[in-house]
Amino acid sequence: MIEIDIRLARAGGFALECGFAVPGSGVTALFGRSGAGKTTVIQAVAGVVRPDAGRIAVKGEVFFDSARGIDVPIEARRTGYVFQDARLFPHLSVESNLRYGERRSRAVERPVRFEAVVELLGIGPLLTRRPHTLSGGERQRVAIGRALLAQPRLLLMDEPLAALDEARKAEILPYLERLRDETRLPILYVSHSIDEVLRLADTLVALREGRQVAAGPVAQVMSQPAMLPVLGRFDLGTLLECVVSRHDPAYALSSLAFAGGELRVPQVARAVGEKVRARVRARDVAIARTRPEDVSVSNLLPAVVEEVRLREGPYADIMLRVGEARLASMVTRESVERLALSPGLVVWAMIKSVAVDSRNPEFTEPPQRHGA
Amino acid sequence: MIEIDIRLARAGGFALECGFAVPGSGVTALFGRSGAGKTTVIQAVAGVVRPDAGRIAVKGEVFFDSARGIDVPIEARRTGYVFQDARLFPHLSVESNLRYGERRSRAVERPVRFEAVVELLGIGPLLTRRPHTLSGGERQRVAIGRALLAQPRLLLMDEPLAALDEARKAEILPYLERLRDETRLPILYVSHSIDEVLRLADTLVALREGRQVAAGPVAQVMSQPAMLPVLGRFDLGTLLECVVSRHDPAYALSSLAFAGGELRVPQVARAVGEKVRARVRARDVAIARTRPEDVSVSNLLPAVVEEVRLREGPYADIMLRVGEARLASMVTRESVERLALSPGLVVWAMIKSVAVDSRNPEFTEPPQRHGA
Amino acid sequence: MLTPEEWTAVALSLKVAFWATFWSLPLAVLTAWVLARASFPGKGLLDGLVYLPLVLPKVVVGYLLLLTLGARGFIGQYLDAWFGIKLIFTTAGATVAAAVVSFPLTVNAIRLALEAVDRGLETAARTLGASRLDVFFSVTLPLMLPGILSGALLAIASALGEFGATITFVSNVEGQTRTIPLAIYSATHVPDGDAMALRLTLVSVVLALGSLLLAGLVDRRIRRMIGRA
Amino acid sequence: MLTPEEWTAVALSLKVAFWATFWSLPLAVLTAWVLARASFPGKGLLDGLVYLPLVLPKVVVGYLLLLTLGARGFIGQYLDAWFGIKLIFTTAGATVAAAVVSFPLTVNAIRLALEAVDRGLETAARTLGASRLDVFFSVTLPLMLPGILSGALLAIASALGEFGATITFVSNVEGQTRTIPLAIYSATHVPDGDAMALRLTLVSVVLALGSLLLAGLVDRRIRRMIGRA
Amino acid sequence: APGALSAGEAPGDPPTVFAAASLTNAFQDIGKLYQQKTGRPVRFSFAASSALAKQLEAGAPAAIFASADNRWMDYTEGKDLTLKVTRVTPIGNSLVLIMPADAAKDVTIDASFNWLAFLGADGRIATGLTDSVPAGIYAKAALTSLGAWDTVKPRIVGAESVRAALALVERGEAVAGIVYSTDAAIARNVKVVATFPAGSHPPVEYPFEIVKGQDNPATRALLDFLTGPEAREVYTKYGFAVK
Ligand SMILES: Nc1ncnc2c1ncn2[C@@H]1O[C@H](COP(=O)(O)OP(=O)(O)OP(=O)(O)O)[C@@H](O)[C@H]1O
Ligand SMILES: Nc1ncnc2c1ncn2[C@@H]1O[C@H](COP(=O)(O)OP(=O)(O)OP(=O)(O)O)[C@@H](O)[C@H]1O
Ligand SMILES: [Mg+2]
Ligand SMILES: [Mg+2]
Repeated sequence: MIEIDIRLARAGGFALECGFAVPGSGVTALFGRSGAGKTTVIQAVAGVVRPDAGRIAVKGEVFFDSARGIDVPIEARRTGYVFQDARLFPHLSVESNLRYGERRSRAVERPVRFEAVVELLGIGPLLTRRPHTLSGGERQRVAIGRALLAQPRLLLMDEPLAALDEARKAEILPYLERLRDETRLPILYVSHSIDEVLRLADTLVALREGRQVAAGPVAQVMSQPAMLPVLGRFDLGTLLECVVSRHDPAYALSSLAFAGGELRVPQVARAVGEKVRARVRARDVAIARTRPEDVSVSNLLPAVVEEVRLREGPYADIMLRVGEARLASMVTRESVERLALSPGLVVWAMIKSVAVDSRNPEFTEPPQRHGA
Repeated sequence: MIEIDIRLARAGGFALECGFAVPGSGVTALFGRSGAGKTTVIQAVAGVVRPDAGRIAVKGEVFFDSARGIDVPIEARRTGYVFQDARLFPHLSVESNLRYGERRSRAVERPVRFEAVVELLGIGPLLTRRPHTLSGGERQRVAIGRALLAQPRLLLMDEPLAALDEARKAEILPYLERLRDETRLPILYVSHSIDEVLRLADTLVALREGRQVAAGPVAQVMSQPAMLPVLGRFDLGTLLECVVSRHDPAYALSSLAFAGGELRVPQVARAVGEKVRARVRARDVAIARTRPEDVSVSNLLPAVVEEVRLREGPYADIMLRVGEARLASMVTRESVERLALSPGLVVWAMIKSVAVDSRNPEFTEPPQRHGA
Repeated sequence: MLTPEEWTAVALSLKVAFWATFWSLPLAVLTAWVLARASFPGKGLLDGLVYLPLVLPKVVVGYLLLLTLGARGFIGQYLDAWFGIKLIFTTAGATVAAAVVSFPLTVNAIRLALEAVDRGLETAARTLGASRLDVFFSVTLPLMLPGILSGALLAIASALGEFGATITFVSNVEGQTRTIPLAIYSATHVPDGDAMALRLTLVSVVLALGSLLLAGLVDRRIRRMIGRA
Repeated sequence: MLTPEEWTAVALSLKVAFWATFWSLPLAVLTAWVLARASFPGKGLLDGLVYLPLVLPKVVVGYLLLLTLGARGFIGQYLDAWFGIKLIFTTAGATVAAAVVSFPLTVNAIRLALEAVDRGLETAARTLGASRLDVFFSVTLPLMLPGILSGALLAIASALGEFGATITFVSNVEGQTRTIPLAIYSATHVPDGDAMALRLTLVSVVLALGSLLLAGLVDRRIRRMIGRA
Repeated sequence: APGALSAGEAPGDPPTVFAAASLTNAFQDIGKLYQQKTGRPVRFSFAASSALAKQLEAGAPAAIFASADNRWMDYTEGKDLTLKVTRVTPIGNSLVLIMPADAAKDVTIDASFNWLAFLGADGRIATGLTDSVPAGIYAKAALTSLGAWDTVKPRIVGAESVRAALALVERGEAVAGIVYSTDAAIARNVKVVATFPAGSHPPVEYPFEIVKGQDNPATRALLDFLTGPEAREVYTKYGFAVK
């Protein structure tokens, strides 16, 4: 359990006030616009800034408690902090940078291996170089490696992937997922990218101008109306809790059962019967009045229109009920009229693509809330 | 015309060699993985690093020419450089940072207005603050404003939007587009995000380990096979040159005519008859054997299958011919079998969403190639 | 508390220390810049020359000043003939002596500060259209301010304590060149001078602490200004 | 070239300058750190105390050393009684005098370097599990090296040139405390000593240039090491 | 400061007397008497005779040079800086052996005096630098003529000035000191335990001369006053041997 309940005012007028408790393993995403206070929260957990009041505890260990006068020194917290700016030591080679935290960790507790990290981050050829000769992305990769090798009991990542290309991101994310799952390392993750958040996070804390807008399991938070101003319109979607029901190796597809039926998705690395989470973006859901025949779209589900919300601009939000589940769809207003969509209408939902997250299902249990 | 033809070797073994000529207005994207040499190219244009040999000329003015011994000093080049790290002056307030370059520009040539930039970047409340009190994203916004206000004759942007949230990005991009169109300011733009590149760029230069993989108009480069290892699979798509044919204000939609018919898209801010460019991602194109009736998908176009490429994993690439135009589609292998897709088959292309770029069409003319 | 004679010495010391620092500072900044940033043949020599007044006994420095800037000195004679500037016996001469002795300290402090300035910021300024000179004044110099302040403080302190070069160069003339250290020297040659020596020593201490206090205040303000607080 | 007596003075000067710097450097680093980073009541006083040897005439500094560290001094008597350490009239005493006089310069140089160290890097080191002390030795100190070198150079230079405090505290005992400046001083006080004074001055100059050259080499190597070249 | 640079020796300025530091107190008193009597002020510069001589050589515009020993006066004369014809030697000094008051025991210095027994196991004897400070030079001469130089030499500590040597004896850091009787007279906590025989060293003399180019009635008057009866009284008061 990671419990954070802090207040902090900065010169310049910014005030942070947030309180949440998230599971002590898995990934918690801090999400919010530029200047919302994400870095400030991370800094408070690391001990780099001291809150005016409040309490911070990670897995039962109290890092900070203004009431009891506790303020554990930074180095004793062992939070592997990946800074927004890489902060590599200029006087050390890349290798010595990587080893810096490793040397200072207890030898018996080294689940993260040097070779594995170097291999993963593709920094082998850079080991003898000095930080000032690295490119922006190379620097950030070394910083990630350095934090991992410090064998932290908590990982704090402040937009660690922003400077990386898509391909590199796609390589690092699964490693972080594996780390999260295998070492049960809790991760506090700051990101602007809702895709990254949804892919990685179990728990989501949304900040807006220093205030906590929402906090809780990703699926739950994403459907809260308070999130609308935080998320961009195109990022709206639905999260479906599913169980792997079948694999189809010939086509490299898997079937997932959920409350509204079954989804065909690219093969997932989970055994049949395991829980997974699927995300369907509203813009990827089209609606048909009659069942379209012979279309390439694999997922066609019978649905009932529950609500039609016309918006400014060309779009409308349609809420569909698919079996027991709800599904959001985004279509043009023109289509609403053409298809005469209205609540109660029976339609077909065409789901063009599905993002599946093979997270360890035990992390999806709702955490207890605490504080504000 | 921006002509770049340079060679440069760095200590640690990295060697850059690239030569391209791109139009003297519009946006040229430098695309490539971390460490590919993008920043190095930008630095050479700014005069921050000196190539070992070669030539750099912008709009006929030679910045560097090793053969003729020309090396124009940095400040005389007037390249508004937005650094990968913001590099704000710590001793100046945000406002003074913004004014720094403005003061040093000729008063008669100030198309970029202070108030407009402040408004656009949402940095009004920060004007009296010191850089060290800003968040990462705030810092980057100020850096962008500072470069713009220097009234540059060329804008160099090194991953300027990586630290910004989607909403902020969505606000700044159109402004950069407007700037590009109104002031005819050429922009060299480094980015990892193919979406950003496609949205902004007219011309694309792809780098890979210091070598130039491809250079030319975006549409042309994107379809080159050499680009496959540079682009991720999900980012494949088709660019269509269109002409605005009709506006439909009631639904906030516009119609675009292209070689293969007409597309319905969210309203574009261009007059009827003007050229625009539309991008259709392969994953947004579904295929139907018979015309689906009553579906929310607005764009249904008759097409002929030209080519079917099965790939590893669940997917297949389908090349369609729509009238005179070609359109890429990505479907599952299962769908290929189910629909028995094969070259020559007459089908319907269902285009769920279209990204339209309202670029000034005259920039799309192919630039003359030069050098390597 | 202090006798008029002592007040004269204190006032003179302050005057000498202030003007010595005032005049040598710009040159020190320039020298530090050249040593830190430029590279040219003979730079090592310049470097050595700058540190010379530190490494030589002050009496020798004073003697060398006498040889060059005295009324018969090979520069001094022209100073007098052409500009009417007389240094020997004068407060101006004491100021020169103090400036020369404190110069290496000032240069060194400023140079360290200069080397700590992030050159990336200077590059950024140039891309914004600032010439090298402009960059120096608008970016480098402000960022060096704490170092310059520190250099000025050292200069003032060492000017306040300067004895050997002054007495050798411009002698020990009351009201003109008899600064606190010279007055202390004289006091030790007078019966009952011990009390006077002690008093003047205390004045020195107070002056030192005062200027440090002042420097601390200014320093904090500067650091806040340049965002390093 | 030099008389044996002069060689003795040169050797002694080098010995004194080296040991004075060697012993005072760690204390100077500590003091600089305390002044730059710690905050406690009475810090202003410590600050003042550190700069005092600079602001006082060196002869007064020597006299104060005599009062405190002389065989009858209120600390010196115990040094002798308890540890058998005799400072007065000995090379050890000359070393102490040189160290005290150069201390403010060393501290100042190191302090400037310390203040230029990016505290973000120190924070980063602590998040990686390094204690404050560990951070100091593994991050702060290496990044300060150019400043420490510069401080050491100043210390050596000023120790080579130190005269007033040395002669007042430990006087001139041949082979024990007679450093180059004392020899020069004597030479300038003999009507025909100019030649000797000049020779010794040249030796000083050579020593100064030599140590600067050496420092320059080391400095460049350090800077390359810490990636600031 | 423009002010700082323009200060100089204007025609109306009082005459400057260059005087050895050991004359400080006597000359200051005499200067006051002179001003009382004539209404004309005098300016003094007190420093080591050597420094003053070098300054004269460099063109310092002084009127009178009062040296603490003949060597530097000979030096300025030799360089044609001061006027030999104006030389006067109104005062001298004697060389004495002093000890801290609390440890003082009277002794007699002659060729048979046992210096080592007097100084004890590791006792030191303080004086001026034996090759540059006049008192030290005289001490060396005296010890040499007494045949004690070689034995005493390792025990000698040479101070930068007689005053500094005095301080070492006052503080008890040195067992004894060799200084001028005038210095011993103004010091507290020290006692003169013996006077060096007059013949053991060259006479300690303070020659005064007028600086070349300054030989005018006003300077002459001042020099006369410095050797006149009022001055002699002051010299006596400070322990100088008036000739
Ligand atoms: N000063 C230098 N000395 C030696 N090698 C350098 C130096 N600067 C950069 N390099 C190397 O040159 C290569 C290209 O660097 P560059 O900064 O241009 O990459 P980039 O494409 O901008 O990457 P990124 O997206 O990570 O910022 C990298 O491999 C980098 O390690
Ligand atoms: N040292 C400081 N003094 C005053 N205000 C500060 C300081 N540091 C940050 N702030 C302000 O606090 C607010 C939150 O900053 P924070 O760095 O936590 O934002 P963020 O959510 O990480 O933003 P970004 O995504 O842009 O990095 C911002 O408005 C910022 O200007
Ligand atoms: Mg942040
Ligand atoms: Mg880069």
